[in-house]
Amino acid sequence: MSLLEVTGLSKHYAGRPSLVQRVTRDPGQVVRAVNGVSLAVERGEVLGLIGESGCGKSTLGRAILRLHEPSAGRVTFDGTEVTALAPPALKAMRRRMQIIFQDPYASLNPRRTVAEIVGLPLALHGIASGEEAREITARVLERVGLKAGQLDRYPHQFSGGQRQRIGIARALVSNPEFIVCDEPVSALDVSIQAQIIALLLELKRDLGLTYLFISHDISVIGYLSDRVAVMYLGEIVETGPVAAVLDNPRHPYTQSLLSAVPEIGARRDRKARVRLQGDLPSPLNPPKGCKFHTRCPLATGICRSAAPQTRDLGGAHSAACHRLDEGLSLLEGGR
Amino acid sequence: MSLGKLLERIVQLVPVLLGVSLIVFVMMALTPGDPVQIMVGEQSITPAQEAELRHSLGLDRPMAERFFIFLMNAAHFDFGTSFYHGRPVADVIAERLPATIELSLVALVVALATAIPLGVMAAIRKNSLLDRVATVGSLLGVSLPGFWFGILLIMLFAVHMQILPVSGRIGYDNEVAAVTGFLLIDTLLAGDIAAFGDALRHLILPAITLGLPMTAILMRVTRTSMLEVMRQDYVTFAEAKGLPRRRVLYRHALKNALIPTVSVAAIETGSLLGGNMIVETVFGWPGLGRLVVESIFLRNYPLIQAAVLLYAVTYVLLNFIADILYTVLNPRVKL
Amino acid sequence: PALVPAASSAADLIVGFTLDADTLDPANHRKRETETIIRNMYDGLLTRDANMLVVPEIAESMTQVSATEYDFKIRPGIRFHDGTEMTAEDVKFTLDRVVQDGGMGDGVTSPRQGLMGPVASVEVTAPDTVRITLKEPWPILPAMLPNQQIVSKAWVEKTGNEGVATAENGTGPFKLAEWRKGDAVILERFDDYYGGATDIAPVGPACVDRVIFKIIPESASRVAALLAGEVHIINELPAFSIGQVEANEGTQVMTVNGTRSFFIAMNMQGEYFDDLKVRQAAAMAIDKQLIIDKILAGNAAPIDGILSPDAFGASELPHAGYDPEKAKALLAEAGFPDGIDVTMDVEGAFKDTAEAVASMLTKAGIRTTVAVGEGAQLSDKWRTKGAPKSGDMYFTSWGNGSLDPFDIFTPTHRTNDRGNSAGYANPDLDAVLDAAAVELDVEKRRAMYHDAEMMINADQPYVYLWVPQDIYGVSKRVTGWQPSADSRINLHDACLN
Amino acid sequence: MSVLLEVTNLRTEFATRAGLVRAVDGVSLRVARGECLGVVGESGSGKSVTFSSVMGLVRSPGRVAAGTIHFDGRDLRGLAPEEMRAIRGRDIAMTMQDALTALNPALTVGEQMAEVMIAHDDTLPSARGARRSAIRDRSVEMLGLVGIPAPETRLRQYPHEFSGGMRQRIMIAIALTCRPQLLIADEPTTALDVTIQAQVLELISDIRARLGMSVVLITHDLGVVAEHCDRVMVMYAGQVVEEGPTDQVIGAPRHPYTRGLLASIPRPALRGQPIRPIVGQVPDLVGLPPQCRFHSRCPLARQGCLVQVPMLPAGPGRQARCLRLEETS
Amino acid sequence: MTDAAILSVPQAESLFRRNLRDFRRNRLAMASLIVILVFVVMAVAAPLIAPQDPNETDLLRRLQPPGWAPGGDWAYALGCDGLGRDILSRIIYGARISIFIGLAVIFLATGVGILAGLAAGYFRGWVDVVISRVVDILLGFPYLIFAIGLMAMMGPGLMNIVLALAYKEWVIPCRVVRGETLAVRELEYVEAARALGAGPRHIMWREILPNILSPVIVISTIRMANVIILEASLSFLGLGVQPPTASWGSMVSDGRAFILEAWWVSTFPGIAILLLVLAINVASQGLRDAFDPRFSE
Ligand SMILES: Nc1ncnc2c1ncn2[C@@H]1O[C@H](COP(=O)(O)OP(=O)(O)OP(=O)(O)O)[C@@H](O)[C@H]1O
Ligand SMILES: Nc1ncnc2c1ncn2[C@@H]1O[C@H](COP(=O)(O)OP(=O)(O)OP(=O)(O)O)[C@@H](O)[C@H]1O
Ligand SMILES: [Mg+2]
Ligand SMILES: [Mg+2]
Repeated sequence: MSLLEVTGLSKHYAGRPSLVQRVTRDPGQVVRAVNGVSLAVERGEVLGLIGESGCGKSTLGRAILRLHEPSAGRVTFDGTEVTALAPPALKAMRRRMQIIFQDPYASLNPRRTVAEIVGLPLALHGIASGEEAREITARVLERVGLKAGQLDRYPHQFSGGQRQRIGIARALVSNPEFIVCDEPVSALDVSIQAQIIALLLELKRDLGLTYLFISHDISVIGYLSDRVAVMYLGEIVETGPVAAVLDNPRHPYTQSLLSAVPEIGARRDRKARVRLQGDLPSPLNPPKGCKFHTRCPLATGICRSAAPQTRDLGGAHSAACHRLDEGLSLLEGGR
Repeated sequence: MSLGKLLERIVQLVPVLLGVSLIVFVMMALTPGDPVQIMVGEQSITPAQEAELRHSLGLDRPMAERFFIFLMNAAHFDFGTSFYHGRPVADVIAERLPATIELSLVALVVALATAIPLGVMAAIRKNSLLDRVATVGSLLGVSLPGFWFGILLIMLFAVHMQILPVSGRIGYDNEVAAVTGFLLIDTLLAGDIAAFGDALRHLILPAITLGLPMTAILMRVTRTSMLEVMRQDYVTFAEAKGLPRRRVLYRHALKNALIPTVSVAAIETGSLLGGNMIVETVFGWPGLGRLVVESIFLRNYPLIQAAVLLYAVTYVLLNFIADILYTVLNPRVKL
Repeated sequence: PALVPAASSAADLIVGFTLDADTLDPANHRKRETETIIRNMYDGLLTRDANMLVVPEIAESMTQVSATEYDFKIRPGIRFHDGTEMTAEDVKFTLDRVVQDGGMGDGVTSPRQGLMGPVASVEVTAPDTVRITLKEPWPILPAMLPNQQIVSKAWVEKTGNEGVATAENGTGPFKLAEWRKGDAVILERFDDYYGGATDIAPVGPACVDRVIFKIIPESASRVAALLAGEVHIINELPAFSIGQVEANEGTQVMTVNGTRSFFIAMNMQGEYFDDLKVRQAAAMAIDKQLIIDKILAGNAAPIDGILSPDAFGASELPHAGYDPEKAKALLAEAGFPDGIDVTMDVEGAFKDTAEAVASMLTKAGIRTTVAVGEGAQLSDKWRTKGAPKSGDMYFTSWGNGSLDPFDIFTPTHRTNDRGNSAGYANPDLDAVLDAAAVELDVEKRRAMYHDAEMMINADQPYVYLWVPQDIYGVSKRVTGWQPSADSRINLHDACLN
Repeated sequence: MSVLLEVTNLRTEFATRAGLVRAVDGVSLRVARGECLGVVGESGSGKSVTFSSVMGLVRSPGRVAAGTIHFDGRDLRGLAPEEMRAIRGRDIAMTMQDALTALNPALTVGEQMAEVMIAHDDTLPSARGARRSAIRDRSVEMLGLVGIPAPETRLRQYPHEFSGGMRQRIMIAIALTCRPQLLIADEPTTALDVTIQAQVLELISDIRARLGMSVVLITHDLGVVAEHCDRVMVMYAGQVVEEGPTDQVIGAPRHPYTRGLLASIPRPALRGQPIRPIVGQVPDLVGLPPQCRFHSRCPLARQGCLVQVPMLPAGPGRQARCLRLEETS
Repeated sequence: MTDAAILSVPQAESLFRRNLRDFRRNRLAMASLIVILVFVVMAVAAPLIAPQDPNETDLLRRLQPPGWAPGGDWAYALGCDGLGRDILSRIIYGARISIFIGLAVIFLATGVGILAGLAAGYFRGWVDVVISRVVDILLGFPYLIFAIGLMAMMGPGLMNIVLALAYKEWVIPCRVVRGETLAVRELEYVEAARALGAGPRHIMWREILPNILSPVIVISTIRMANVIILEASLSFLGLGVQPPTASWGSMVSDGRAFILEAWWVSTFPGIAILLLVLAINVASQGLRDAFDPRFSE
């Protein structure tokens, strides 16, 4: 059994309906941030989640942890249905499931010292207090590449990368089993990023951690994930073992994503590139049919009218596209 | 602003008005002091005559019945007859209301017009002489009560310099047809510039006196939030665009900094309406505040009840206006 | 600085006045200030001169027909401001409106009904004669009649009560030009005025073109307006401002003996003041003259009974004199050698004086705490009409506009009466007061009140303090005007240079 | 190529509670006309502060303590605030690191675009109507240029109504409105997803080519530098440690820090192999002794490294701040 | 992994001490603190300091001008009031009442306001609706009616004054706190705390409150002046401090009648209020700056 199982998870944000809307039962505007997502993460595995900004990656991560109450669907963690837990049990569960945030600026309380921020779970869960807590906190700080001497500093005294390490330390301090890493390295520069990745891998190995690793950096995902899920507009469009997806992307969106990655040693004019038109459509008003059809170079009539089913491509690789077979060679065909 | 939200506001007003009415009734019931005895005062009256008077004022009915009658009539905007004026309360209040509103609005304008630039300047030159003088001055404004400043201003401008009148709303040679009840508007409607000037001269001292404590508070709030906003990235970016300093300060920083100022102003304006009794007394200003206070001491129940409802409606209205202003200042907020 | 009146023409006489009129309906108010304003537009059957002498006004003459019947002959040729002629029917209508239950129509009874005492009926007995019939003898009817002003029957019936409240149609020297509610009442001369009371010279239309009652509730602002030349007469000039007004070259101070007696009620049902010695001690502990000199700037007359020295029936009384040592001795005699601790209730407006009194009492062993309270609550507490009282002392006052003892003596001293805050009960006194109320023989009546004053002076249910003068600040440009003890401001004869 | 921007020995300090932070310590750099200079380096290495100093935007408690900044022949440090204002936004434009907070939430995008033109463009017609339509046309053109669909309606919207990538592009559009000679793009693609990142970077490159503009591209993504920049400058702890043509620096890094940086880039190809990050961390910038700042993390460090190290030539057009250059060639 | 042996964990207390040191370096704030201390000492040691008996009336000295003015007497340095009592001594004794009332009301009101505002802003929903409507009712209701009613129910007494004033005051911090809470609760660090298992109490107190405190402090310290003055209007109704006890507010308001003739009666106690409020304002601002990490300079 997988450590984490997500079935049909949806998260819809509704604006607060006005009185008239409530009387007329008009739901008002709804953002369908996550729409019927199913996935599983095995213990000790890293599932990489990639996708465009605003496609719902963070929302999915938060819905899994019930930081945002899911609108529909089920999340099961280690046999316990998280979506059914009452508050006290949920609190206990939070020692086991943690999150590292995307924004190193907003995710640290500017009025609290590093010691308070990182030591918070210790106090909350009664793990340690006083000098002992400081000691533990200091250790974790050292572990993420900060100094014990910085315990009493405030977040604003650190650069963005250093702040992110504080956030990581905070997630690590309660010894969780599962961590949602919401772009934890995207604000870090390369040398630190490597340290963090090495650290996360080391922690995974030492502590048997499991990650849902959200990133838009395909190199990072490719380096540390076991499996990859590609998300577009609230839905998973392609999943599979990392090698299969990266080397043999089947969904046109995945293909364009991969071709956009800047690479050392590959000069811009030498590289084949699938250029997408425009931006992500608004989740307030998602396109009918295949959600990618507005930007897809291969879109045809069927794409505009019917949502594609997820198709198994063998080897645990699956994708949701009407034109899987034609799209095979988009990269070559585009050049 | 949708119709729905407007309706919702109006519906929300109902419990407030009910609560306010109920509290007035309960307060009046609990508070000793008999309107008839106060009205008769020291003059001779036989018990029969007294009972007759009580009956004619409707005071011989039980409290609950009076409350019910009041509610029923208030629903038709009938607030009964004032014990002292021999006329409908609504008329008596309506005669005084424009003066109060006019004074309060001008005071508000005076307060905003001085508080905002002062607050901005104090924030820009934090700890400068100007900042300190403004701080001390603003605290002076709240430390000494209205009558102190009022009399001081009268002695200075009316008695010694004789350039402004001591009291009243307009001179007695100016006859103005009442259209709106706001003299500044009515004189202009009548095209009588001299009368307009005269009305304005009468307004200056009371408006300054009334606006002073509010100026003090608004200045502090503006200064504080201005300091906060000046640290924001978008202010730096505006600087990076090479915009004129004035534009950076007033368009970029101030517009955001005004958000708390507006909400505090809304709260304080409520107290302007209710709390200008002293200013009305000192300047012989024919406003509602004086009338209501007199009525309270005289236990003129119908007038008190109507006035209290009026205050509540005004207050909610002001907050509504503040909310609209909010959306102008802060487009992220939707009504 | 030069005193230039701001924004008003030379012939405007402006009065800086404490309170606006509540209404202009002569039958529908209970406030002196309202009456002061109304009285310049409306005349009464009778009026008072500056010395409080009651003289005929609209009435040509008054005849007492019997103990309970009075005839009033109406002066001919008096016109209302709307030009119609005033008749005896108007007089009857006016008085009926006040006297009868529901007399104002719509089941509304005039709040002034009580001022007309036991009036039974008003009849027109001849085209120019009105007869007032009383249920029982009431000697003060003439003294009370100046308080009722004659309205036009036709006009009142036409405009209705609400109309009468905001407009006027009187027979007085001024007619209403504009009422800016809360701000000013602007009156202009009524050129067809019949001239007013013949006993008060000069007779004829008013002197000034316009009279403006400008409402300035704050004393300091009223004084400032006078000093600035914005107003010409101000009422309720605070005693401590006298110097300032006198020092100013264009203004002067005018005073008139007031009609309000100040006193301290001592709760005779309480634990200390049931003892005469304690009450006497309190009276001796207070240096009235010092307070009058210092706080009231000398503008008050000390009293030893309830009556003002100017009131009917007032007479020389023995006075306790200021003697704190004797006060202490009396306390000791009463069984309180260590003094007593008491509380004195007072309204905020008189806190200052009450504190001065309290500190004097304290020095004499009656350790007094001043408790400031709101007027309505205090009168609920102290004017209990016989119900048990809580509290020790009550610093208060009682007005006596008519200067007739009936109005002040009975309510404050008769057993269980409205204003008997001391809880004083003396059947002998009650008998004297009841008899005096209906006694028609002036001299007998005067003697009865003298007896009554002697009784209360001996029993000392109250510490009688003083009757302050009414103080006015007046521009020296005003001539022909004098303050009046009933605190009316009659501007008929006032002129402005 | 002529030099557009030349900075020598720039030192910018922040007075903090902990002491004086030398955020930028002796940085020298040149940007030629039409060139794209990549600036990479550790977080907190002083990339942003260096260019804030160039823009004259260092705010209290910071101050530019020493150095010269010459732009197009003018000494920027000697300019009066008003003169500097005239240069900012017109001749040198900057986009900020965080697009989400850099646009004013209370003003429409149109207004935020128009104000730059009003502030700097003397060629705008003076008649009100004509002026307004000229401004609008130019705003529409700029938004179109950065690929925002339906620019006319978008102008009336507020920043929160745009996606992050769009905001980043709007910020670039604002920066480019006055056709500056130099664009300083401070991490324009951080937090952007790759397809948008590619769009934005290509946009900058396109415009650079079209306008002959110089660009300083601050980034921590060496891949971005490799694809877009002519020259690269690597910063570490407030100093420039290596500088030269991109291909050479990335192909054959000479400074141990640059080498470490390249070695620590995760690549899918290296799956399963341990990554080799540079050990240790950036030194605290407070009270640093005048010696090689990388020595505590440097695999080549010796006792002799504990001295102040100048920039040394490291090949044609290249310099590096290391005493062990011979060991890295 | 780093070797544990080289871990040197600094002592936690140093933080507070550093903040304190920063505060001490702020000279203006220190001066204010000294002014506050002087006032407090004045209040505590009033009998030792006051030159005269504050309640000793002497009508012969009624409205005697201050020492330097003609007719003044330096034994009564700031002049005398309407009953000839020494104003300076009354200011000194009045400090006891006024400082107590000012501080007690502000602390109570701010405390209640913060609790209610946090609850309304954080929980939203019906909690917000109820609290907001109550605030609306109270703000839209003329205070005088309440004061008279409270007087009838509670009578005089120091604690009752505090309650009566706090009743009116709490709504203002409440409104401010609610508004700010609504904004801050959406920030990621709040979410982070929730993710760590923090309950509402922790989030409200530790995460949100410290970040919204500064506008509350500014408003509260200013309103303190108002509270001290308002006390006088209550005493006029019989709810406040009863005579002859001196309080600054009632001294200011007693002087109202004489303001033209004897300006000193209400002006000097007004200046005392000003000084106290100014000092508290500057000190609290200094305190806030010293303890606000972002203000570090
Ligand atoms: N609290 C919220 N209320 C309403 N809409 C929301 C809320 N949070 C997120 N959304 C919307 O849900 C969608 C998905 O957002 P989410 O933050 O999950 O995207 P993401 O994939 O993490 O993007 P990024 O890469 O930019 O972090 C977006 O359209 C966003 O606007
Ligand atoms: N306002 C400030 N107060 C104190 N120190 C500051 C301030 N701003 C910047 N610093 C310090 O200056 C140094 C350089 O910061 P800078 O922002 O230039 O780094 P950066 O290279 O842009 O990093 P990043 O990649 O994280 O943006 C950092 O060590 C930082 O701590
Ligand atoms: Mg996200
Ligand atoms: Mg930076």
